Amino acid sequence: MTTDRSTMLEPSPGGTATKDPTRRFSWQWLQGFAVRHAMVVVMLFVVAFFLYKSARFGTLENMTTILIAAAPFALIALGQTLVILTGGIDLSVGSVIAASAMAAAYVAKASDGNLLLTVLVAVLVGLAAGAINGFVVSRMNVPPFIATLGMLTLASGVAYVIGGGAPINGLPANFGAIANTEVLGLKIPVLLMILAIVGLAIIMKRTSYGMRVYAVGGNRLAAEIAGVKSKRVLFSVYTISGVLAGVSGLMLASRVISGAPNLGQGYELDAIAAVVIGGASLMGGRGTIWGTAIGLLLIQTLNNGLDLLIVPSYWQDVIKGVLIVLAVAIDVWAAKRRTS
Amino acid sequence: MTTDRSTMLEPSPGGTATKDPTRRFSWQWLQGFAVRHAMVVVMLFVVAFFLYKSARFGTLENMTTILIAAAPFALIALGQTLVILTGGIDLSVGSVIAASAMAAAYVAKASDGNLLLTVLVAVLVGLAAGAINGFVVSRMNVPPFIATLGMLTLASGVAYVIGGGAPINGLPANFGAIANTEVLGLKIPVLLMILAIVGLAIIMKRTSYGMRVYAVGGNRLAAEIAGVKSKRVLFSVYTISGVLAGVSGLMLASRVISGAPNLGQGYELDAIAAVVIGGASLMGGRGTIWGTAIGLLLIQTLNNGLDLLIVPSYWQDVIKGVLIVLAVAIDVWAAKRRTS
Amino acid sequence: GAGDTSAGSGATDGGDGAVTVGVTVYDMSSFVTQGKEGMDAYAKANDINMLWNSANLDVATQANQVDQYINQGVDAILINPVQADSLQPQIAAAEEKGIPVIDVNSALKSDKLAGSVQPDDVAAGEQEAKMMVEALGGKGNVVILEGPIGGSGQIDRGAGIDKVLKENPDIKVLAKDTANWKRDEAVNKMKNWISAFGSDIDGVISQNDDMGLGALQALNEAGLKDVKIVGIDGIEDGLKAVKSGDFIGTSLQHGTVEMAAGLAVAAKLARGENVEATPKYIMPAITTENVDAAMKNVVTDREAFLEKLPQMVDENLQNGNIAYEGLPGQEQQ
Amino acid sequence: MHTTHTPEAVATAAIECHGIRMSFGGIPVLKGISLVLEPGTVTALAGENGAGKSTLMKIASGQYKPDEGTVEVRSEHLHAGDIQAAHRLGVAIVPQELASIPEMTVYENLFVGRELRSPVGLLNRRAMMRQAREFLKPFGLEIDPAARMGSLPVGIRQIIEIVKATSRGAKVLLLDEPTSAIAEQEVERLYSVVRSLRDQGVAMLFTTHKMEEIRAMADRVIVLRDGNLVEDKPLDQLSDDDIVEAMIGRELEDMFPEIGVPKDEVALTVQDLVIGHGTEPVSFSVRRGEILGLAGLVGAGRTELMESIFGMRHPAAGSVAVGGRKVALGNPAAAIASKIALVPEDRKGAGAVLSMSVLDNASLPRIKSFSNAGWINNRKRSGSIGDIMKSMNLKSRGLGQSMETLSGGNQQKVVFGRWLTGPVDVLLLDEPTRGVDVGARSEIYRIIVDLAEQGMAVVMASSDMPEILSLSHRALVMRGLTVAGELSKTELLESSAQDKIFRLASGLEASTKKETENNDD
Ligand SMILES: Nc1ncnc2c1ncn2[C@@H]1O[C@H](COP(=O)(O)OP(=O)(O)OP(=O)(O)O)[C@@H](O)[C@H]1O
Ligand SMILES: Nc1ncnc2c1ncn2[C@@H]1O[C@H](COP(=O)(O)OP(=O)(O)OP(=O)(O)O)[C@@H](O)[C@H]1O
Ligand SMILES: [Mg+2]
Ligand SMILES: [Mg+2]
Repeated sequence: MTTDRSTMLEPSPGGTATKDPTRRFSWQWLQGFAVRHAMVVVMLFVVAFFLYKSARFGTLENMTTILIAAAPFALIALGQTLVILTGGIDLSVGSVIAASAMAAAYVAKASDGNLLLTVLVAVLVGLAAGAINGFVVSRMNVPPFIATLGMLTLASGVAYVIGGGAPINGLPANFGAIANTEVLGLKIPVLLMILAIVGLAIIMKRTSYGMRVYAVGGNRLAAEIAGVKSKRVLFSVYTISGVLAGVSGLMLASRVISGAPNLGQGYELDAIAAVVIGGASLMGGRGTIWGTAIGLLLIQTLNNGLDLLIVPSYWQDVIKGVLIVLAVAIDVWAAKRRTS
Repeated sequence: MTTDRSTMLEPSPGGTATKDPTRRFSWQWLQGFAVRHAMVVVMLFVVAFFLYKSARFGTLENMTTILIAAAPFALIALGQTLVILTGGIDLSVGSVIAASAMAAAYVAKASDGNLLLTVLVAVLVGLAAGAINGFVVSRMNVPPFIATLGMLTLASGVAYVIGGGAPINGLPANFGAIANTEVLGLKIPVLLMILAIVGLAIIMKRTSYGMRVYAVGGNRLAAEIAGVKSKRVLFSVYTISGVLAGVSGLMLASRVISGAPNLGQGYELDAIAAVVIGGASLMGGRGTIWGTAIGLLLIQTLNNGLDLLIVPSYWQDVIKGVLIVLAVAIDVWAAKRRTS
Repeated sequence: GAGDTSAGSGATDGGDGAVTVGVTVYDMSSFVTQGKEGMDAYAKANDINMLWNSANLDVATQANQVDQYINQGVDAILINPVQADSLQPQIAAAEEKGIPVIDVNSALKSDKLAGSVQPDDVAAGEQEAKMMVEALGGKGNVVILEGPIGGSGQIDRGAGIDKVLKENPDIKVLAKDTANWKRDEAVNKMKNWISAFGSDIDGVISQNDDMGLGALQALNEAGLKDVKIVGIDGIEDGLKAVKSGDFIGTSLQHGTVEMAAGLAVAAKLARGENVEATPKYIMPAITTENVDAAMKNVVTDREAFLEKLPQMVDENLQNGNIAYEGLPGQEQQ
Repeated sequence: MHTTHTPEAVATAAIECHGIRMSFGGIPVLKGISLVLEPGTVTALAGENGAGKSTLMKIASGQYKPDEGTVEVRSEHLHAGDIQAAHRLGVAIVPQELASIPEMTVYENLFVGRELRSPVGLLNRRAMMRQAREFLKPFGLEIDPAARMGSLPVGIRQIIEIVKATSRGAKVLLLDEPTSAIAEQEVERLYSVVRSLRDQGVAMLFTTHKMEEIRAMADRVIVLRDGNLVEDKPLDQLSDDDIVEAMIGRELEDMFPEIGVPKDEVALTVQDLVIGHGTEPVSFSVRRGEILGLAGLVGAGRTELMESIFGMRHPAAGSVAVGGRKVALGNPAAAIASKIALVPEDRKGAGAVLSMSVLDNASLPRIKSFSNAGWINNRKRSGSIGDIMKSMNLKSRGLGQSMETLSGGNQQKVVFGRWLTGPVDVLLLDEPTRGVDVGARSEIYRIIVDLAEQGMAVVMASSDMPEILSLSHRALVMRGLTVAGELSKTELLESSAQDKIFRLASGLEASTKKETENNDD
């Protein structure tokens, strides 16, 4: 009970599941924001502070820097959102990133620069990892925490095995094209991030699939009595999370044109944090894609801004730790206010 | 719902909270084991395998080696068990270890070798961190995941700040005495581990405090209606977890007579894994100290045994990942069997 | 940390003689922390405005920090890489903007680098292996503690060790695995190996001092005396161990000196002065003979050392041996 | 609005509420309620679903903080919204939505917060179990106090909740629909417990939607309507119709509509279904248009039978067929596909997804029909859901309201109504009117009868005797997870019917088939 942001006595602060989805989309969108209002306000304060402190912060270059930095996180955080909505958790994304990055690098080198094949392999690695997670959770009823923790160690092991313990270097230059090409003035990762956010937001709000995800997370038994095939739903969310992690790994590797077996280490915590900052409940059933997007942006803005101000990394940790807790505390407080 | 080990309509497999506790203690103890039977069997298989594979595994020296390695994990895993029983989670233990280790090292050096002061400081650091977690969770209603994730970054930041970014070297030799002294033929950390396990097992099963922890985790509203001060209970479990992490950090630092700011990194996941392997539900209300002890032993035995067989660390990851998932899968399967 | 903010805008008004160098390091390790002291000293003495960020061992973060420096238009970028041979696109981007990029401590293979200040890790690996072979009289069983698998340190130092051990077939490697540079991991790893091999272990070749010290602790716990241990880095406790005879020796990788040299090269390139752009840092072997002197420079007599550092660094760059810090048995050439 | 508010009442009052106002999201729920309960009195709190009964009780027990108004317990001010304070002042409550701790044992549930300790300070579990047995005795429950709460049926859990509240020596006892899930026999026992507590000077306030319970227990009736206190009189000054009229603001024509004539075509066939371990197989069939009643004591297995038919649990043996076509067992989706619908007994646990909106909950089972290629057609959806919910006259702030903020009875309406947006051949109802107010109940009866008329086969498990007697064409009496006997329509109309059912249910009378061993686990 305790991790549920809305205390059991008050109606939930957000989660479109509890909102009236019959309104027009644009309105819903605004609404989704209004629900997260407190967090958006916090966000604005942070931005204002950095704008005031550093002339560089507001520049277009820096904005794009933030977005590029955010992209790989966004992908896994989005997948994570679906998983968390079902009341689960996916700890494996970090090392699935590593595995897919190494696989991609390996293939790119072997096929010297067959991008299509490279992309395909990276996605497949993610798909496989996600599917295994999904199977173990939905069919073998292993608690998600353990299932994905197992995959965390397994995938990172695989990443090392692929490179025989070493990173894969000396990759064909065109491997960098995947993440560093611009389409419509946006780097591919950024483009993917935007597509993923918008796409998933629509799916979660407007399709029966999205509704089933919320239902399974809200009350699995009730969902099954209502005819929802909860095992399938569970399987699907882990698979989606895996695929997105695969893509994320590809982007990371391509961006620095090298595959490292320790790539993405610990990313899972940041991703989950983004989701929870976004107002999702780890008990499942509550949360939104937009919330996650905000949470993500907050974390990335802090990383970037504090770097710009040349705050020593360990002071950055202290500040980030405190700020994130404060932000959520304010949001919780506001949520209570909203209900009365 | 999904992390609940029992399936929709079958009564849950275990957690002695659900068993008849009026029997004799020894019997209860056996019973606790019987409940985890499947996991114990798995454990026995693992041990048997290593015994067969390596003549050295069974030696007394090696057993003590395993216990010494297990001790610092045991302390945080036990604290974690209480937190998880309330439906929470404590991600901060890893970096609280680092913070207390650095603080202890710093004081030991400054006071050159005033052990009493050193121990005091280490414990206080843990206490403070835990109390803050407890306050933020119970009073500010911040989801435990975020509250303790914040503390994770904060405490690790503090650890670096204490050492000005560097590890603390050149400590007085007697600093090592804390962890390396033998009492009744047991190294102090091992002794502490045993005391903590037995002590907490008794507290959780035989005192009203333990019962209230289970109650708050099982249904917070119900507990409150019954007059349980749930906020206090929540506060207490995080504080306990913090103190144990503080002690754990002290032991780790003292054993190698140095303070490293990255000490204990990622320990939290292993600790939580031990608890969940032990049969606890992350939704709260179900789990036992003995279960955690078994889960812990399983992990540590794997670490030790695979090293004995000189398995490369990244293969160890793969094997451990798969084995842990399998172990739990078997336990889940057995749980179903038991109930029908 | 708000005190540092002036540096942020300093990027822009880095007027007349002053140059702004953006530095990104892989993590705040003890090596890097030492290094920062040296760099600060050198920067102060040479009117260099240093922007400092740590990537916390995440290559993507480092890429972001390089991007940020490019956006800020710094005069030079000094990278202590998270990962060898990464960041090619970022280096290229910097080069396009005419910002010289220099890597220090671990290599970024790219033809667009303006300079490179590297330690010879292979040589260091050879050096410690040789010490061990000597100490064991060319015959015996050793275990090897490695850095994080895949890190350039582990790979290069490992290569050096392997090379020497190949030449000495009577030295048998019983086991070899990573303890991730960490003491606490090394203790348990070593304890487990002691369980496996007992007193068959004659020596421990550790790729850094911390892990060596962990092994030492494990050996003490197991009551195993006269097992030879050798490390690399020359951190305080490592030097102490050499002095007390617990270590047969170590190799001094003095971050203070090496990274100050890196900053020096970066600044000189930014100022367009001519300088040897790719000097090598050859780690001096530390044994009972010169351990006291090393101890002075690294720990006990720090202030005095930092005093004379800036000048020494410039001299070293002219004379060729950038590792020179006046230890017995070190020549400037 | 008038209250019996006299000086000496204040002096002796066990609990007083003054001008309680409460609103949620701007919508007023309580518009200034004042009431006084004297020690040793039992007051019935009547009102339609959504009238504000539970909200009032939650305020009195410190769960909610009212916008305005104060609560005084034995002339001590109750710090608003402070559960612990209320508890200290001796206010105990049995919430409408059961607040049991499923992972803990029965006796732990009973004693948590006031554990019995041995002199050493350690828990004295044996003593707690002994006392637990004592507490349960008046209700005639022979359950093992060490049984896991979550493994017990709702009815039993509710009784235990009552025991928990009544055994605490509370001075003020709030019972929010304490009888919604328990059958007559247990209710009888509740009456006696309530009387003895009254004699001990406990002030009790209880809500119910059953007139006979008000008659049996209360000496005073308070009626809420739309957040206003519209009636407050001693019971003997009120007739049933007065109360009903006060509640729903209009006269209620007779409760039970005429039931139609079943068609010949068999809709549901249950063959040798074994729902327990080694229990007698169950076989019966229901024709289109027929309403089959399921009677029995708590734990008789009615719920399990329905769950087995609907695929929520795997029966040990047997088969289920709809219109002659076999239904895959253990698979709710398959059951739904073959046009079976279930309104479960445990609304909170199995019926509703509380975190979702009314609209989502109501459209979940038939979401396919409201979407093309996965895309939800919201106009169509809210259209037909809106109509259904109107026909059930649901009290809510629009279809967007979160299910968890709906009043208990209104939740039930949603869980029932959601099936009616599509074709249903077999309708399984487990305690269909549980927690539904009289007005709505008669509507639901009418709906059930209409649906039967339209050709649905209805199976209705109920602990409400009148429901069984006057609404079903046939009734099966269950006991020990199997059928103990059957009553035809004519038998049901006999005056002895009720007695016969009870005798079958409690095993006093050998069934038409051979006696089945009573269940224990
Ligand atoms: N937490 C809440 N948030 C918003 N609205 C609420 C909340 N709790 C109750 N309500 C609304 O207040 C009104 C009264 O609810 P309440 O539960 O008191 O009714 P009730 O008299 O108990 O009905 P029932 O007989 O069905 O239990 C209902 O319309 C309900 O929707
Ligand atoms: N007195 C009891 N003691 C222990 N367990 C019981 C008891 N009564 C019922 N149960 C459990 O509940 C099961 C049947 O409960 P179920 O709810 O299906 O019966 P029911 O007739 O539907 O009761 P209700 O009247 O609440 O609907 C039994 O098989 C048993 O497992
Ligand atoms: Mg109510
Ligand atoms: Mg039932």
